[in-house]
Amino acid sequence: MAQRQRINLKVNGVEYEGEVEPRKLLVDFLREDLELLGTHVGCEHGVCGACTILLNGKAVRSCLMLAVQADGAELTTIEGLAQGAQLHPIQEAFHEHHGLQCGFCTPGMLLTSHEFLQENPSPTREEAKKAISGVLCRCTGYKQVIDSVMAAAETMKNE
Amino acid sequence: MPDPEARRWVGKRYKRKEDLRLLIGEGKFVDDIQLPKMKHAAIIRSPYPHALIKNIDTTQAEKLPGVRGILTGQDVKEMSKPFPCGVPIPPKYYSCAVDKVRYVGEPVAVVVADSRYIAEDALDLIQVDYEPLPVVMDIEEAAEPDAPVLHDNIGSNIYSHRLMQYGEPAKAFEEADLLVKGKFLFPKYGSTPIETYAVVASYNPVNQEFVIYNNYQGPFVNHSLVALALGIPENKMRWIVPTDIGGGFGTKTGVFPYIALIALASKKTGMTVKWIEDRREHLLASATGTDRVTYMEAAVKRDGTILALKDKAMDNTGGYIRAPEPGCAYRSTGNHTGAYQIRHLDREVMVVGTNKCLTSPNRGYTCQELYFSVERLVDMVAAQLGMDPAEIRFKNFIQPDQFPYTTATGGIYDAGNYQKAFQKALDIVDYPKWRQEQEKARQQGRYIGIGIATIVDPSVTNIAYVTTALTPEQRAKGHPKSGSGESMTIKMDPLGQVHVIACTNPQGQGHETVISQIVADELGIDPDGITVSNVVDTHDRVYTITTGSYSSRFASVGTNALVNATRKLKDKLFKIAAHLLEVSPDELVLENQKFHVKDQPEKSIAVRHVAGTAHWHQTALPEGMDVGLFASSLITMPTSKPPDELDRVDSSNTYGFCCEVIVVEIDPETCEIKFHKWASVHDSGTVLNPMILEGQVMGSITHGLGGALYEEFAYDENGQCLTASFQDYLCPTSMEVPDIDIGHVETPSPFTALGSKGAGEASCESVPVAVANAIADALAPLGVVINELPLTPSKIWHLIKEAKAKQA
Amino acid sequence: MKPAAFDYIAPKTVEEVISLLTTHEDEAKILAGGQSLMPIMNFRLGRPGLLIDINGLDELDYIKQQDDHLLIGGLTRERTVERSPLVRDLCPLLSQAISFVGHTAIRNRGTVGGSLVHADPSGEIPTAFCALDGRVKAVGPDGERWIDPGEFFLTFLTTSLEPTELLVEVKVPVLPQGTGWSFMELSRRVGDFAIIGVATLLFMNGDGTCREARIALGGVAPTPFRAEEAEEVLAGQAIGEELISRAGELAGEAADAEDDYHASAEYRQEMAKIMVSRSLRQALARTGKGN
Amino acid sequence: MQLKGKYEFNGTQQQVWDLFTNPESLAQAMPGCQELRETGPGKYDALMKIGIAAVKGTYTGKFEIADPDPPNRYQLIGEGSGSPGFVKGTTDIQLTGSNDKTIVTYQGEVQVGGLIAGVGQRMISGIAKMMLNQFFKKMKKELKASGSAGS
Repeated sequence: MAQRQRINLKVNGVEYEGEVEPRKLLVDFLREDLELLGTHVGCEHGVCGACTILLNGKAVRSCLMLAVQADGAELTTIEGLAQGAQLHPIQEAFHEHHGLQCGFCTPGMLLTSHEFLQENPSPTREEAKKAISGVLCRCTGYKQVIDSVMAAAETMKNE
Repeated sequence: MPDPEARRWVGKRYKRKEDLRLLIGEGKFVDDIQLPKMKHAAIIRSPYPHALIKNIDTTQAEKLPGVRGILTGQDVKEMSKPFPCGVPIPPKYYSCAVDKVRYVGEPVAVVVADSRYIAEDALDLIQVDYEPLPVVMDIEEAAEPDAPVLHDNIGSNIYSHRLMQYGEPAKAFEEADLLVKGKFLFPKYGSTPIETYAVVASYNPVNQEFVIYNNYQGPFVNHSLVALALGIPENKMRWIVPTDIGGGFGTKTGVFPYIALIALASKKTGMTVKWIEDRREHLLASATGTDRVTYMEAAVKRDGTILALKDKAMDNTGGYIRAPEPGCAYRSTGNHTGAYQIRHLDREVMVVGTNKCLTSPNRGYTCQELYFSVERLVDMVAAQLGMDPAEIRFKNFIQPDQFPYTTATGGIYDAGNYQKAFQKALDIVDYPKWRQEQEKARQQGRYIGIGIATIVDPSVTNIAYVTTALTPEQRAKGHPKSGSGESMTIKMDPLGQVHVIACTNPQGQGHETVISQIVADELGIDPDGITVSNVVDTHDRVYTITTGSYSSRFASVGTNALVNATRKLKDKLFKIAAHLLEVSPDELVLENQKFHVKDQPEKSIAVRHVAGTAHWHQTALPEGMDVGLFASSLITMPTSKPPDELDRVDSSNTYGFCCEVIVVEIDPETCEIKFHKWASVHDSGTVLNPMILEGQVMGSITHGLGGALYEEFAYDENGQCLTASFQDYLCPTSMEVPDIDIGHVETPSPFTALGSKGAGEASCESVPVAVANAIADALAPLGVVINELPLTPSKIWHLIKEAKAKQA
Repeated sequence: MKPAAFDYIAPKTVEEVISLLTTHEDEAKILAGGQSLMPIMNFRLGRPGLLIDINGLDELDYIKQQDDHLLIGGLTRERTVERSPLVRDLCPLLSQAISFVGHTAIRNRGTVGGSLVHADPSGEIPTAFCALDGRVKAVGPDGERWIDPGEFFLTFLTTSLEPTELLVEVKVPVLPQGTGWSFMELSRRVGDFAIIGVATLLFMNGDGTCREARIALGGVAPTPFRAEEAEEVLAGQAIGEELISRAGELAGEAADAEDDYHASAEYRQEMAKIMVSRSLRQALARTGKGN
Repeated sequence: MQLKGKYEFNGTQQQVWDLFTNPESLAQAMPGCQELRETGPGKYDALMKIGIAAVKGTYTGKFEIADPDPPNRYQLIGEGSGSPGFVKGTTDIQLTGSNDKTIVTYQGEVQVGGLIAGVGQRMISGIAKMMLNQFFKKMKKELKASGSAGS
């Protein structure tokens, strides 16, 4: 009940154990308890998409989930995309095509694109545009973000 | 200026260095800062737009376990002073409401607790008794003598009021064949960066020093203002802005009152206090652009020549006025007449207060307000003369051979070829073809419209402009202000590697990358090897009062400082090399990281040996030369002078050009808007990095589109903000942004080292009016008057309905 | 924006849920997908004393066909239903309607049952459900019951579900071959709440006339509703432009829209006419009988 | 926000007037009214528990039956506040009877402020109307219950 609850979860392949108050939002747990600061808080009501992470492979808003709900789950955050010094093809594409400016919405953009390209490896530009429409960006005007997603699709296909 | 052909890196699509931390979640934003003893603040805010605070009872909240202290308005009044502001009688603006609230969301008290969760629990336990007062929400009503007064010490709601005359407007209006006038309403809209305001403050009671991490857009003038408000020496307040800011667009200049507020919370509670603004707080009470009412009239010759403008513009800075306001009303003085040869201007400026949220610059800083009236009016003039809106613009443009061109209001336009850029935009959309399409469409009862805006985009603010808020007489009494300086430092380490120290704290504009490109060209080295540190730290950075990222300063004055510093360093390298080779510097050539004597390649010394000598063998340097290898430059733009006695001022120091040509179609049933074609052509001088420039342009187009169709801070008649969530304040998503053809014309600026100037704000100034012009053009046959934004389908539907009713 | 404190429990069976609801009636709130509830709690508009998280009830996550109906577990994610080939083939109106709900990340978490129970008058799923004459199965202390079409939505954010009941299953019909269907909406931005949403169905006779028409509107009344008079003018008719615009008129008159900041009541009223006509045209085209 | 409406009651104007000025029946009909205390002639303090979806709140408020003109009209002035925000309003209540039917019309101005106004604007006017409907429906029941009604 209201007292803290133990949770076990895997984030970016690493097992974590934590104890949380039921009301603690998942995004706050990731940032404060696990010190995974790559996931950003933008609106806390599920509109901006900056806090989007992968929950068992599915993109979700980590501001609209409680940490206790992640018990037993496998999460991927932006810290989990690159393999050491090797950027993920989606990260490479965002770098190559200037898919980010201030970088604050970028974690949400990357993970949203990641799920999208898993489901739809050869998207049309319009599909890619729709796919990222759940993440607000005030810097880029989205064109170069869409360029990046399309380029990532290309490289990932040829891998 | 080095021969552009010689440039290896400037102008190239060089990938960003910043990405390599941001892409892996290793950016450093204020919210990422964890410090010992760090507690968390939450702010209780007024639910009333205008009310007396009768009592604040914090006893229950103080008892809540985990609460470390509470700061109220009374504390703030005792611990600080009101912020200074450049108007004749500033309101008593503290970082927190003292005895009266003047807008919904105004801070009333701050709770410091072990977690943000507990702090918010405590807010629920604080009892505030308010006595509601009558509200004033309308700009024009606020200026009426019988309006409820917000600030007794001012006695009215008019913060600033000036009449200005340039040239001989009265005479011009007599000579006119035709007078065309309109009233234009620009909405309250803003920047809403995805990262909200953030402050982490700690106070050391022993040395009485504040260390404050924040995401303010520079030291700029506000570091001094906050020190004055806190009543401390400026050097006892250290501001640190980490490497990354999650977007700014002007709004983050509004962080400063919270810097003071959280600093006081730290001082009172003895804790290090972190405050991260939440989205509701941001939408209610951070800062927005000003809403503006403009009455503008043009005196026109039958051939389409615009002789003069007469206008009255009323800005609304909300419940208080604070720096950099009243800049809203004066910032665009130098470019008031836009891209046109208009020599006479009769101008009335008023800045008023209502019970709305406070203001700050918003990408384009009131040029969108200015051009919404100027460019709408130009279209109205064309319509009355039966002239094509493109033709009338060509007719009135400043000519290429007139640059540098001094405007009637004192702006010194550095360079441009407006005809060339505009023609390019018209060609991209195939303007004549769409005029024909429009004719056909009209016969089928379809609404196709073509919208045009051709505007001048000012960059690099001259701080002097704000003193035009005072009369020449008042100015003569006070201390003059002028300048737009920026600072850069470059050093070469003992092994010959280059590091640049900047203080421009960008919010995503890629300065680290562009700095590397520029230095690489100047020194003939590889940009990958150059490192840049670009954070604000008021204790260990060298900066000027104007330092920061706002008014698109970097590409102009920032690059000037950088090139200047780099050339100083290069000069020193030449001197040392020459000394070591026992020749004179002008006998040396720098090639492939080696200095050699002209025509004697064997007589050479490697750059790294020169660097090594400067550090390791200091007595080997020429007599009297400083040891080590570094150079700084702090320079201003030479045209950055105070206003003259006729209120003429070069309010910005470089001026780009931007034009939009937009083809829309309005669904006659639902009034939804579809974009058929859109060309956006820009001249921001020399292009430093086309990839980054495209990003800046697309960003400002999208921000402008938001203002045109989606974004507004809406209030009901009782002063409640209706758009305090992202469900109601609508930022464009990817789906709202149509395909846009971007074009560039490069007219290098003679005032900057590389010919470059600001670029990232232009379309935010031109798009709102261009879209409005397109919609007005589409609905012209119905006689619909378009003079407000945002143009929602519901609004357009009602406008059409009313127009049809009138026609019938 | 952090939720107020609450007790939390994540039961594993429907029975547990019911007994918890029965003992904590007033204070308890069911947490399903949370895409509406969590924002309300983060804003501290809602402060339930006990949160009953049903995300562990895997038994309620399914889509299956039973004769001429589809049975969808109350906890089935919107995205699962949207992408289900079964639903796309047999009840495409529902997949189509769901595709308008928020954005992918919202639909990945949001549930069909949750959306119905939240009963947002502009909700896409409630509007489609209304056109489909869908039924829901509720389980309460006295066992289970089916709630009939037209009896589920009472008013704004209010259903006929008892505080002690849990929605466990949603039942929608399989649409016969040749049924015309359409879901359309107007919203400020893609993914926003509908200013108006319209779901239409045309069940056809062999001779190409319309056997039965269903027209549901969302966002223009306290609940989604059926424009019955409009449906009646189409029933039994060979549908043409004239009937379509007549039906639009009648549907518009049946609407009872409110003003909000985004659109006036008058505009919504007018859009009801237009969107219903457009939706009927699309539905008719899908019957293959359109002209 | 402007609110107005019209309801027909099966009762004489006097009966309906008595009903609309009787604190007990008002308390019964007011959505979520927990208690109603008379603090002076025609002045009342109220405690209301209102829950719509997850938005549950307890509101304390006061209302007043001002310048009554029995049995024709009075002004209902009320305000209430709770954690979701505050409500203030003034409504003219007009009664026009013809034999044993009485039309009650109301016309008023309601202000909603605070949290709910900023993040809930989309549904405020609708929900306000809904609650008024509930109120008048209950009042009709009250009239029946009081057994005084003609029907």
